[in-house]
Amino acid sequence: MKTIKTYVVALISALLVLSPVAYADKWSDQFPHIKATGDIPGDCSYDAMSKKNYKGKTLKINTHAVPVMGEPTALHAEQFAKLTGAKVDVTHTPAGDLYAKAMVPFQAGQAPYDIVFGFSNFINDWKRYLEPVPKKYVEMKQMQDVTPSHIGIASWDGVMYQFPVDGDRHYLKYRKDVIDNPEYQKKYKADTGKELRVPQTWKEYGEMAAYFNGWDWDGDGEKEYGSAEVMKKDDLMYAAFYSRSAAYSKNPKTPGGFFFDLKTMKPLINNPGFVEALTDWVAATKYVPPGGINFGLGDEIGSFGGGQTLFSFSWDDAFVAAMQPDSPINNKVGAAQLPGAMKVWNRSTNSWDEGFNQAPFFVWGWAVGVAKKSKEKEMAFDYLCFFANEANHQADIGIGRFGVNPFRNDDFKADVWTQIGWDKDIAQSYVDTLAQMEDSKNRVFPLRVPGTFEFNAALATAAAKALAGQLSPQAALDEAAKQWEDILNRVGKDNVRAAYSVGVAMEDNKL
Amino acid sequence: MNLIGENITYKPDDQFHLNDVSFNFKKGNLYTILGRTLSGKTTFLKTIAGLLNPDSGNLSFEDNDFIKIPVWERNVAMVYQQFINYPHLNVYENIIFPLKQRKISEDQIKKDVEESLKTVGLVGFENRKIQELSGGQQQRVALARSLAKKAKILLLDEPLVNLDYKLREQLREEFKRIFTQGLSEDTILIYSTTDPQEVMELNGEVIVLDEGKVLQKGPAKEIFENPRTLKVAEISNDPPMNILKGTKSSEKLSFENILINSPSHFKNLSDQSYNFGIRASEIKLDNQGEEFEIELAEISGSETLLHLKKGDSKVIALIEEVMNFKIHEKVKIKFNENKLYAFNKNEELVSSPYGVYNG
Amino acid sequence: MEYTMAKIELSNISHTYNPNDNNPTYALNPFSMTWENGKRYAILGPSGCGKTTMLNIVSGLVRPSKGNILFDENDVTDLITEERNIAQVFQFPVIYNTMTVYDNLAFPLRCRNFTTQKIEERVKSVSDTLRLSSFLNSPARKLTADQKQLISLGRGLVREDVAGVLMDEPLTVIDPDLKFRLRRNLKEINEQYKTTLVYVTHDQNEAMTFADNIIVMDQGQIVQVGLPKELFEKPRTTFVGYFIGSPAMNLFNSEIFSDNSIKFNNDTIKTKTDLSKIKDKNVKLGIRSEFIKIATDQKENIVRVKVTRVEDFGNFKLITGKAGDLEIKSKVEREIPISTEELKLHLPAEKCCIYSNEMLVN
Amino acid sequence: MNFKHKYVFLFPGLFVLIGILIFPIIFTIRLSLSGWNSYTPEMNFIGITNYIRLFTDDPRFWESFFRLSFLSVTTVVLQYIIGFALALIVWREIKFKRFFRVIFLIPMMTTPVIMTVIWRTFFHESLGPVNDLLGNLGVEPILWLSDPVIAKFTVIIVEVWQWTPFMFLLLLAGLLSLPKEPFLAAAIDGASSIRKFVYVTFPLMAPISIGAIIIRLIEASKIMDTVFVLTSGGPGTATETSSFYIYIKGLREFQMGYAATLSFTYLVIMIISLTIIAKVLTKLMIKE
Repeated sequence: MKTIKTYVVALISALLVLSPVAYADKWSDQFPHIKATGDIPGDCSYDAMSKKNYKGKTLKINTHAVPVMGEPTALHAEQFAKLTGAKVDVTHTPAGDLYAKAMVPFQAGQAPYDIVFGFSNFINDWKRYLEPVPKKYVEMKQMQDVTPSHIGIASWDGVMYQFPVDGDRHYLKYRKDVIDNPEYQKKYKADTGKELRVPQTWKEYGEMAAYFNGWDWDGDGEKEYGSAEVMKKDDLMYAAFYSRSAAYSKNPKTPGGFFFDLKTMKPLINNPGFVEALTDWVAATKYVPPGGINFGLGDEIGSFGGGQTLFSFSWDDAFVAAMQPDSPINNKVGAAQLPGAMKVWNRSTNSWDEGFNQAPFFVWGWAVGVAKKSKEKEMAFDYLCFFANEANHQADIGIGRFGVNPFRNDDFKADVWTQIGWDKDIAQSYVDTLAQMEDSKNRVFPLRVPGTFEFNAALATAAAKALAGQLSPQAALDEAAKQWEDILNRVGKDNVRAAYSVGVAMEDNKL
Repeated sequence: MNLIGENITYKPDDQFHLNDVSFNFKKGNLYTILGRTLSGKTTFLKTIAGLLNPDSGNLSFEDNDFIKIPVWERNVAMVYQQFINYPHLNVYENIIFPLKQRKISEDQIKKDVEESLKTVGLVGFENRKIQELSGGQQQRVALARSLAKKAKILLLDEPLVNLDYKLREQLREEFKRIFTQGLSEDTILIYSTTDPQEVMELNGEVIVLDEGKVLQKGPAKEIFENPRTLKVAEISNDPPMNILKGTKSSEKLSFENILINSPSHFKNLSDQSYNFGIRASEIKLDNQGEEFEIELAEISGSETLLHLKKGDSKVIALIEEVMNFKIHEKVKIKFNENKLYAFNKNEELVSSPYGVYNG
Repeated sequence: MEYTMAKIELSNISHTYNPNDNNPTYALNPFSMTWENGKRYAILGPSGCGKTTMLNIVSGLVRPSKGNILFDENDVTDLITEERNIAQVFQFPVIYNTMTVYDNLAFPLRCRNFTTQKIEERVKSVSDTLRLSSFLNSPARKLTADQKQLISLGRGLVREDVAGVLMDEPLTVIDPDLKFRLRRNLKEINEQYKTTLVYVTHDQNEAMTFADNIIVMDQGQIVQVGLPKELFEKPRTTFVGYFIGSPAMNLFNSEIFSDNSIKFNNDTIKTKTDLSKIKDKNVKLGIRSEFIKIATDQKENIVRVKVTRVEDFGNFKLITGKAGDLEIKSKVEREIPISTEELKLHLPAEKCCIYSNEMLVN
Repeated sequence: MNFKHKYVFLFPGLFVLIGILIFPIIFTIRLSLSGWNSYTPEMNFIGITNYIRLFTDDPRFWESFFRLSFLSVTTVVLQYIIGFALALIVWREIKFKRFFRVIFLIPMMTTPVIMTVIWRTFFHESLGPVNDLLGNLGVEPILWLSDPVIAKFTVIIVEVWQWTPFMFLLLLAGLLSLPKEPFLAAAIDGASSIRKFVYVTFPLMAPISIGAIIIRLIEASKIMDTVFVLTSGGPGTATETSSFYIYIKGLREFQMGYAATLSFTYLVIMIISLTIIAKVLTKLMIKE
């Protein structure tokens, strides 16, 4: 009997799997968002949600402003409301206020929102106020596809506090039409004696950016520039700095911390590796567009996505935006891992280790959790699960402005991207880049310790001063390091160490 | 049952506004407070009204300690220098305003208002807006409101001072009529002024106030005829009494190169120096008289005030007529020696044409 | 010192705020007048009588609807204030707060680019007259109100070319004690500088004390121009009789009895007025209470009255009596004892004014 | 009367005063003595630790304060000069007076944050119209927002644009309330327009001017949204002001206790310096 039953289930399942068109018709008619794929069966599919009844209940969500993450939140809220009968209130908050907006009521013991959006590095401060993701969801098929690094980012010491909805990393974007252009390759070789290729190191990146800075190399009548980066203080600039520093400072030979030496808790950010990165960066101010020193992420996306620069590096958003059909540089961009360096600082020997080194930076990204004090936890998790279901996820990752980026193994398949109009080789280079980062054993994870904000803000302020020419790179980083010491003393070294060790364990491939 | 003040002193910032003031005011009487600007008149009235608390002294009314009774329970009405009315209300509403807060029947209110309007001569003006009234009429409305209130103590603080002279003339006459006819036997009326003519015309009991101190008390006529000190003589006359330093010797009075016969009422005075006082109205133009130079001829009402100078002495002569004089013109004048006053070195009255007052 | 003062002529001036109406209402009825060089004029009247309009016409702030203004035969009707060589003193003292007294007085000359030496000379002269010499270096704002008002005046006087100094109730804000000083100053200045001074006020005391010539106005009309004594003794209209003097003139309704006498209650009063040409028999007799005395040995012009009130004003006594329906007031010396209930009062013929239709019969 | 009565009347006012004014200040002081932050969210008592940190180890606050002084004084002075000039123009009997008044008031009616966003777009170095226009004239792009010196002046430009109308309105109201006589007197004295301004208009306007300047200084010292939107305090810390810095410490880094310390210290400094400024202005403009 049991066998028969299994067969029947298998048969029905097969029928379901084999007849997506029928399903797609039913749900994608109602919800054009998933027109490309239709509903994809799963625990939190449209079909599954339509069977829930949350009539008379209200779900309150605090999310980011429209569009980045704010737009998909609202869109999925509307869909969720239609399917379940729930009432969903979505509040939009600027990025800078997301932390405080949740934290203030948290600390006061209130939960005005059932669901709070934020960034994954809030986890250390927020985790005590968040409900761990229930086992039911953690074990769901949908979740099993999430890459281990993103499971790690959403968890703390093995407990998942944030529901994965986004995957974030920094990588290099370049103008394929320039770098792969034989004429420019010839010209570049003639002028500099070097190869024009996807930059392997930050030095190459800088040379090419400087070479292609300030002239009209795409023939559109406007000047183009070398690189677009986030240099605006208190925006996300410290993430850009860590990206530029990783290759110089993340030495696989010296485990036990990138930001601090886990043993002594001495800040490392003013060691020669970081100083070298900052020196590169100060030089970069010469090949960014006018005003580039004040670019936030939005400016960076607009600048590179608008065809203004040769290079850019940071989150996926800029790449996805550049690849959208309406983009002026659609299918003219390439993706690659962040450049490396020909030397890396060894803090044990106190000297440079020569040789090529590369280290991807798994910068934090969007994260979302359910408040412990929420009275609608089940509905809240259902919503998040629905938000990230296969159909929604696939539709979302193709829309640059949504800010939803790959974090599932399935996402790393080229046809996911060719389906939405990408050139095959671009799609391939993109998924390869992402996959390589997942496979790398020399990675940097974001700082997730008590006082993260203060550490990052201190570093950003110091780096900004260096970029603005107010301080030399060494002096700026010395100042930051001193502030880090102060913060450590205020927060307590042991507290920071305890938290930092969780991240270091990931970096050292022990989790 | 009287309004009695004992040793009232009010001394904010160490400056006397009232200095040891005592009085005993009886019902049905009119009291005038005469004093120059800043002499403490307003402070005096405010203390009675309860708007100020004295630093020391007692105030009682109908055998109650008045100081313990807050202003709104004192049953006092006050009319101020400024014509204080409620500008958004008409005449009728202005007058019934204080009555509304009391539990009085509509009919009674109507009667009271009519009566007070009749008293102040504003019948027919009930529906006028305050802005449509002249200054004199506005002040009458203020008075009518005080009257309608039927307060047991009615205070008037220089009520005519802000009116122009024709209106002042009219209203002064009317006030007098009101005070003699329109007031109940229960009321104490206290009127403050700087103008000696008003004091004389109202003819009540007078308190002369200067720098917060009571200089003299008594009926108006008495104050006028026998000012006990030189200061009172100045305050109680308009223009102020002329004071001339001089000496008496052997039945002659001499001052500033002028020699006149000593009047009979001076016969008991010893020969020595005095401050002689003479009213401006007792100096007459006379071709036989002494020559003085005119500093200015002021015309006030129907009078001409001659400001005269001879050497260091300055006198004012009052001529009951309008006359034209030029500055620096020379005129001859004569003093009516029978109306001379003599004050000793302490500025106390030692001889008066009316016999020294010894009250 | 040379002065180029001007005679001010107002010729057929009238002013209305609605000139296009068929029946314009006049703020100022048509009149002509000449202000002589160096005299003092007061424009006196109750508020709203048109006196400020008249002043503004002279200063150039208001252009008259009709007529011309001439300064020394020159028509200035169309000139603005600045071009008229007029100085004006306002109700509130206007001084330049940031300047010293000296700089205040020098200001009009500096604006006209006079030499330092000339300025010094003129300021010295004026400040001597105004008794401001000892304050020349003090900040003007620290002076008393009357001194400030003198500065305003002084700024007019330093200019030798001023046709006249116009003053609009300049003593309103001055302390009573200081008013006396300022009045004297004004008179002295006039005598020394021979500047034409025009003074607007509603206060008859001020006008009479200040001016040689008083222009009494009522409802846009000039009712009388004359010396204070004339206004007092021979008011041209019953309004002037009422307005000038305190108490107001006694006015009685009477009938013409003969060519020079009238019937007053039951008595006959002789006058010095020729009454033969008056058609309306109903006239008014006006006489000042100052001129009515208790009869002693007079035979004529005696009126018997019943004394209703005797008021002691200190300087004088005011007797109010009734002769039939007529109330009569007499100002007498304080010392005269009034014992009887009936009095005989004497009305001197030369002081009796006869008014027909409220106008004095000459 | 018994004067104890009057205190009864004072109670409601006192109560409101304590509620709306005193209580928040006391709370701020208490908070400033605590270490409240994201990892120890509690009102613990740590004495004057925060104050020691501020006075010995926070040059950034003091830099931001001096920067703020420079920005606010400069903007207010410019606002005053321009506002006064505009008010004088409109005050005169000119044609289309009403029209100009409305025109001058437009910036005040806009939403500051939105306008700042528009200004940021305007001044965008490579994409904004200002540099585009200048480029057409052959001028190299000016680094409006990314040069540490120029950025300060960009902030000043935006602030001046936004708030001059307010100054204009205050000063115009002042001008309209002036008595006519002093101007007439000056005209009679033969004063030129410049003399009239120096000796009549300006002295008469002094009290109003001081009021307007102080009001604007208080407002300008809170300058925050313009900086926030326009430059986020950058480049580097070149345009960071006190309030923006306090905002960063409090709501970005969540150091509530320390931010309270900054706030309270800032409040004290502002009260002292504004009092001094008011005194000095009074001395300079109204000679006593």
